[in-house]
Amino acid sequence: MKTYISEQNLNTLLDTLIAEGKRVVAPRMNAGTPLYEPLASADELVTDQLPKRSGKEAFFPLCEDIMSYEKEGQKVSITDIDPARFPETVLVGVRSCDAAAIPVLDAVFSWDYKDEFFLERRKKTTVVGLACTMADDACFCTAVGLSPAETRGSDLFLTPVEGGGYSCETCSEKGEALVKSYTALFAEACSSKALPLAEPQTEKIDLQKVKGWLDNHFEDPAWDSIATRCVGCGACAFVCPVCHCFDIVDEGTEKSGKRRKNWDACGFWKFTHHASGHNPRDQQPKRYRNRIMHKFKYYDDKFGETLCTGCGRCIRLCPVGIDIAGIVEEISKK
Amino acid sequence: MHTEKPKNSFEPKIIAFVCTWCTYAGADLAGTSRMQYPSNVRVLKFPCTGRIDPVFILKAFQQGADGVLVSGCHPGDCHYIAGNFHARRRFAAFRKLLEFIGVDLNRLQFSWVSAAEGGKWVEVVTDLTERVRSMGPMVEFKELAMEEQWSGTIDTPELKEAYNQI
Amino acid sequence: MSRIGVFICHCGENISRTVDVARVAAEVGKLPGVAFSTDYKYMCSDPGQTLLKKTIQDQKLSHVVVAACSPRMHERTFRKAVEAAGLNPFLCEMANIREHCSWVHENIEEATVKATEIVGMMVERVKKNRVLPTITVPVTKRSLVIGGGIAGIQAALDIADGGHEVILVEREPSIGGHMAQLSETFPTLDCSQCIMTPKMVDVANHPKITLYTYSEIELVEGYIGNFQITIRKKARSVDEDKCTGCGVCMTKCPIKKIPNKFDCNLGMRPAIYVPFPQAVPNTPVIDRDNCTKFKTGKCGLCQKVCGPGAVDYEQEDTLIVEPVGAIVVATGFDLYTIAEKPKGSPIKGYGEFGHGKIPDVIDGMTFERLASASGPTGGKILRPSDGKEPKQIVFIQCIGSRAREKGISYCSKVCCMYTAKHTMLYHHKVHDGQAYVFFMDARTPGKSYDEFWRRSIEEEEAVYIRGMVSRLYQKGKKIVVMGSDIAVGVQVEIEADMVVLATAIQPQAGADTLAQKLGISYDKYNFYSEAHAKLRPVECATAGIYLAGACQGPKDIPDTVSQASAAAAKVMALFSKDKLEREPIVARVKESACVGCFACKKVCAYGAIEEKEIRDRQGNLVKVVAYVNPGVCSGCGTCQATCPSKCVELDGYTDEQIVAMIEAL
Amino acid sequence: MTQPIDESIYTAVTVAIQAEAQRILSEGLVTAVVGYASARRKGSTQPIVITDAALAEKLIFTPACVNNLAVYLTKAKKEIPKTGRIGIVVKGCDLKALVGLMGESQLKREDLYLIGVPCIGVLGSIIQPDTAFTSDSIAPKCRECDAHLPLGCDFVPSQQPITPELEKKYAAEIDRLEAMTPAERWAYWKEQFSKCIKCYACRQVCPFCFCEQCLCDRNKPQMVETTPRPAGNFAWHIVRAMHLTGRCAGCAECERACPMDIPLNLLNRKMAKELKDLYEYEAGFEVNAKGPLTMFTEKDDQSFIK
Repeated sequence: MKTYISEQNLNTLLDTLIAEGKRVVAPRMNAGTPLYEPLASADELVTDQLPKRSGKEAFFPLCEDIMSYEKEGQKVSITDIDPARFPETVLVGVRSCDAAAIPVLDAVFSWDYKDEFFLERRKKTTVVGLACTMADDACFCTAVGLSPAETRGSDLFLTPVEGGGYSCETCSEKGEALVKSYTALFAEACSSKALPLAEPQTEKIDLQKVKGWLDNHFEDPAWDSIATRCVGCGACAFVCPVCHCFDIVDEGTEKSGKRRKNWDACGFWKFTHHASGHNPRDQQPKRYRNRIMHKFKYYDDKFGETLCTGCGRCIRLCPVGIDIAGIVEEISKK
Repeated sequence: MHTEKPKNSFEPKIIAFVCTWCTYAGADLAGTSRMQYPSNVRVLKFPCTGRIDPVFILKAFQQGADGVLVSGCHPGDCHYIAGNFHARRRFAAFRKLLEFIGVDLNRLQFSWVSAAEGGKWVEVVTDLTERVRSMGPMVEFKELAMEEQWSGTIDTPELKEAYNQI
Repeated sequence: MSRIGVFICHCGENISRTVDVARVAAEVGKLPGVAFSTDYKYMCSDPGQTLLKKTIQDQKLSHVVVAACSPRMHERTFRKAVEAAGLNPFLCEMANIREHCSWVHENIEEATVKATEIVGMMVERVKKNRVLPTITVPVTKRSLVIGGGIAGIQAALDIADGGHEVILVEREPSIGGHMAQLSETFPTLDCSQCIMTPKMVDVANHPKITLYTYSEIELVEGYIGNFQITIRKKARSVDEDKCTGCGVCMTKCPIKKIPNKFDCNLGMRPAIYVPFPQAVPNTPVIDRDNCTKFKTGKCGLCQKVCGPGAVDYEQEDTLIVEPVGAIVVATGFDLYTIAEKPKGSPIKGYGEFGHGKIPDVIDGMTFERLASASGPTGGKILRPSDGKEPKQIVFIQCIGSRAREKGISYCSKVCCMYTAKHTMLYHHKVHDGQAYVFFMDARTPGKSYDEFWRRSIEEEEAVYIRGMVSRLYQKGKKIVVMGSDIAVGVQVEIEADMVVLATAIQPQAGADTLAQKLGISYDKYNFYSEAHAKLRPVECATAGIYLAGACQGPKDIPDTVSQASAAAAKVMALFSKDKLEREPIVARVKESACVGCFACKKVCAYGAIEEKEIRDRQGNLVKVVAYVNPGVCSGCGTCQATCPSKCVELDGYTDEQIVAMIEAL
Repeated sequence: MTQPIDESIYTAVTVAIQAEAQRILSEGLVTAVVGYASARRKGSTQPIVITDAALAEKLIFTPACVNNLAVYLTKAKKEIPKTGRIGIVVKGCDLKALVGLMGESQLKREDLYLIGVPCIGVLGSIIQPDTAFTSDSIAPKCRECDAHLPLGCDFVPSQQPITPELEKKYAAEIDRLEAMTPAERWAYWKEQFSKCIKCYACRQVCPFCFCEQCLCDRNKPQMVETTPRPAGNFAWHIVRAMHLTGRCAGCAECERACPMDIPLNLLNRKMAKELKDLYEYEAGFEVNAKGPLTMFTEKDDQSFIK
């Protein structure tokens, strides 16, 4: 069912949700940087810039407590986190590439182990997607089989239309429920034409061919030339909408502390560093190879799709100009 | 004799990093001379101010110190020849950094207190304690310790309560 | 989990009067890891220590905290007790709840809370304490003495008389140093050579002393108790074993007119020579720069006349390695070169006083040679220019010394006294002569010193003029000295026959190079630095190296001899044990994490940090890392605070221990 | 007002770099040359390691050549061949890092062949590499550059860099922050650090962060919280700035690499300014046996010690 919401009504919707105590997370500017963050009011909403981090942290926080401990004498007591405390959230203005990442993460966190933290947050979040009207030469969603109008992952999907406002498409029960609750703010039908969508310039990549090459080239001299320049930071993984590795650390004092889960990145030297001192991925190209392998082979092996939505963030933000789209494209031509 | 302090009045937590040869001995002298000073200070003994890492000062603030004192031998008196000279440069730089980050330097004191200066120890500790008391608690680091990135925040009344207590 | 025992001491009532010790014991008993806590009247008493030892065994304690007085008071006591009970002493810590708590607070509640926190802090600390074995370092009971002047000679004789071997190294062909050049010595006017030469002979004959003259220190490796010294024995061109010291070579040498440095260039010597007749060893050396044989290949006369066949033109420098356990540095002084500004030195020189240009302007040491009975004039005071006796002589003090604008701010200490002595020697030898002294003030502290100075004025008729010389120039055969007498406030002009400048004492040239080899520090004038100006004036900061004489600062002979004997006593104290035992509070490098930036080495005041190569099994160099020599490290921990990755750690004060204490607060 | 900056000399510089790299590789003077090559996106560049003289023509220099390649020569990045002498393309600011690394025993001059770049500046950001080079897009560090022509290199193309006078942004920003109250400064940094995700791009691109084991990765004890919470973020950035004090020569790679736009170089510049005021020390001009925090004089300022 397609409906319409004006910009003003969208703002009213968001302000109403905020007033009702819901957490509204949407692109806003934080000290000059566009990021998905909770809005204090709808005025903060920014729709003309792609946030520098993806929306994944609404479900998979940068860092979260998973338990706390206290010690007294020879006793240790542990307190679990109550997931009921997770706030109801509406994630608004999520670009297609970021929204499409959400089902990809769902698969991982509800696979052999059901991650109650992720799943509870996921359950409590409604995703309002946004069709993408701008692209640069780092964008490559179309190359990995998605599009600027991809509705996957969204509960409600907004497409900007001529003359302002958005045409709305409900994609799930959650989306429908949202529209129903605030039905007065939505017009029944949308007559305006959608604004022209973004047109990423990257050609479609034959991902099966890429996987085929990766299947047989764990050892290959190409890895050196691809990744010698990698300096081993975690920027690519942390801005990625689908990277989902995490580390668990205990922080606190002898008397009390917290066990925390936070993002990790396979580019880090410490990622596979064993307690023994041995590191199976002892050189940066081996670590970068894992990034490509995981995205275009291992994930596919397990879940039948690619662990990349073509948002292009890692290309834009890599300090040393590593270009994953270019690398995959080259592999596909081998 | 025991004057009652008003209830709930703020008692600052002062951490002192001192060298064992001069300032620790100076504090011992204050004790053997039965001088009196506020009980807020907790002393950590180091062989030399040269051993004191700026990170310890940071850690002290993070762990809830409202004021930090670093004290060692007067220049030329270092038991280890030059440890205090190295410390002097290190802290000259570090305090500028903390100031630039937004730490009020009135909470961070550097002193030379020799083994003979029990009186000076009392004076330094008393002054710092009273100064910090009048400034109120060091809320900045305490707030930080309780804050989460927005995505990891859990809304619990207990946490809010604790946060407001700072 | 650890099983920590906490013992709270009442110290009679010293602690318990203001600290509720029972409450403290109860509170800390709840801390994680604490297995036992109690309070007791006197922990340091015998029953207290017995309680401690018994509880360690009964409760199988892993760590101990004694909350009592300052660790500066009783840490040793309790660590010994803990050791007696079978625990490593470094698993015991003291919490200071007396000096830092009960004695300085009156409010019982406040003091009790504070005491609880102090003990809690030490409980967290002790959990992170590690077993530390006492460090033992073997001691090689031989010592090296560098410099064969009076300081080196005295130190060498004292150590050798104490029964230990001494290696004495002297740069010149003979020992004796500056003292051998002096005529008489203040304040008793003993003949210097009369008291010096017997000591030189003692050195040569001492069974425990190995003497290397005409030799220099090439390389110093190792550390206290275990130094390896490489000595360069320069080619003497005369075989010391064969030479009988008959002196025929010197009389036959056709080159005779080489200025003798020992006589301040006033006398002449041949190309094969001993610097002075009483030289030890009495073995000549060939001055290869001036010898015809070495310059042209012709001559060879000395070899022909040498009965024992000791002259050897082929001789080369040899390197000798000597293991020693201690080093005494006694390299002495040199006089300020006043003629011009030395290159690269902050010192500005005294070109205006004509030294080096006007032949009859001489320095104090030259005057000593003129006055010496064994000197070039046979003890007659004669002008270098024409050999006539000077009837008017002017002495000027503080040349270089105490002249900040000229680059030296210190007092050379001996000049006032030796100038007074010079006026006396002059008066004894030139009865009708008149001595004038320009001085700023007379510094004469020392036994019988002031009396000596006054005698030069009152009995020996020297005229002292308080003031400095402004100008000095040659006028015919006279030297006109213009100055001011500030006591009277008049300008003074003296037509002198000779001028003697009391020039400043400076360290020997190359003192800095030697210091770098030894790894000892020196001040901006290159005087060697003692470890503590008052309490450790004989030791260097670098363990196992001691100082004697003017290399540390200007000194007269009695002070020099005292310091030399003190240094010898220090060496013998070190040699009194077979092994050196040290508290194991030293730094250690985690080599796997070290990247070899050597920031630690840069800040180490003790030179305890070395560069160490790490090689793989094939012998390929993997990296160069820092290594802390536990024998040298003094445990200040400056290296650890400096190391960016904290891969050098000070045992006993590790980051873990300190952070645990901070986190306990 | 935005003014275009004339970057035309870079064409000739590129040609000269290519020729020199070709020569030193083919003559066997070096085993590899670290430089810049163009990449897929329009105007983009990447660091490249060339070992074959025939590939020297890949080397370029443009305003998008932002990286400080010195990072590839430090021990932390072990992938660069360590056998024999290595050629490296350096801007003046990069050279300062190399000089610092030599002073810290990480590199030896004789192991390097330095190809200096006569530099008029580079872009402040290469998120969109196809950006016109103007007084707006030029990197802030280039506005206060004092090393347009790197000194002491083995080879420098003969082109003379002519640079426009531009306002010094760091100095102005430091002044602005210094004029604030401590609480205002705290609020400023709190907002900035709230963006930090602990990706450690700042650390990994820094030529001076060559520790094998970063203090901030340690957990026995945990000196700095590793999690990207506000407390840990503050501690990390304070420790990072302190560890670079007296060493950082201002290549500003930390700031450029930060995906969250945190003005990290501001901290480094502030500390550099303080050390200049306190000890008349400026990093990167000569190979020093000791840095300002590994030496002292007896007369050092102690007005802050009471």
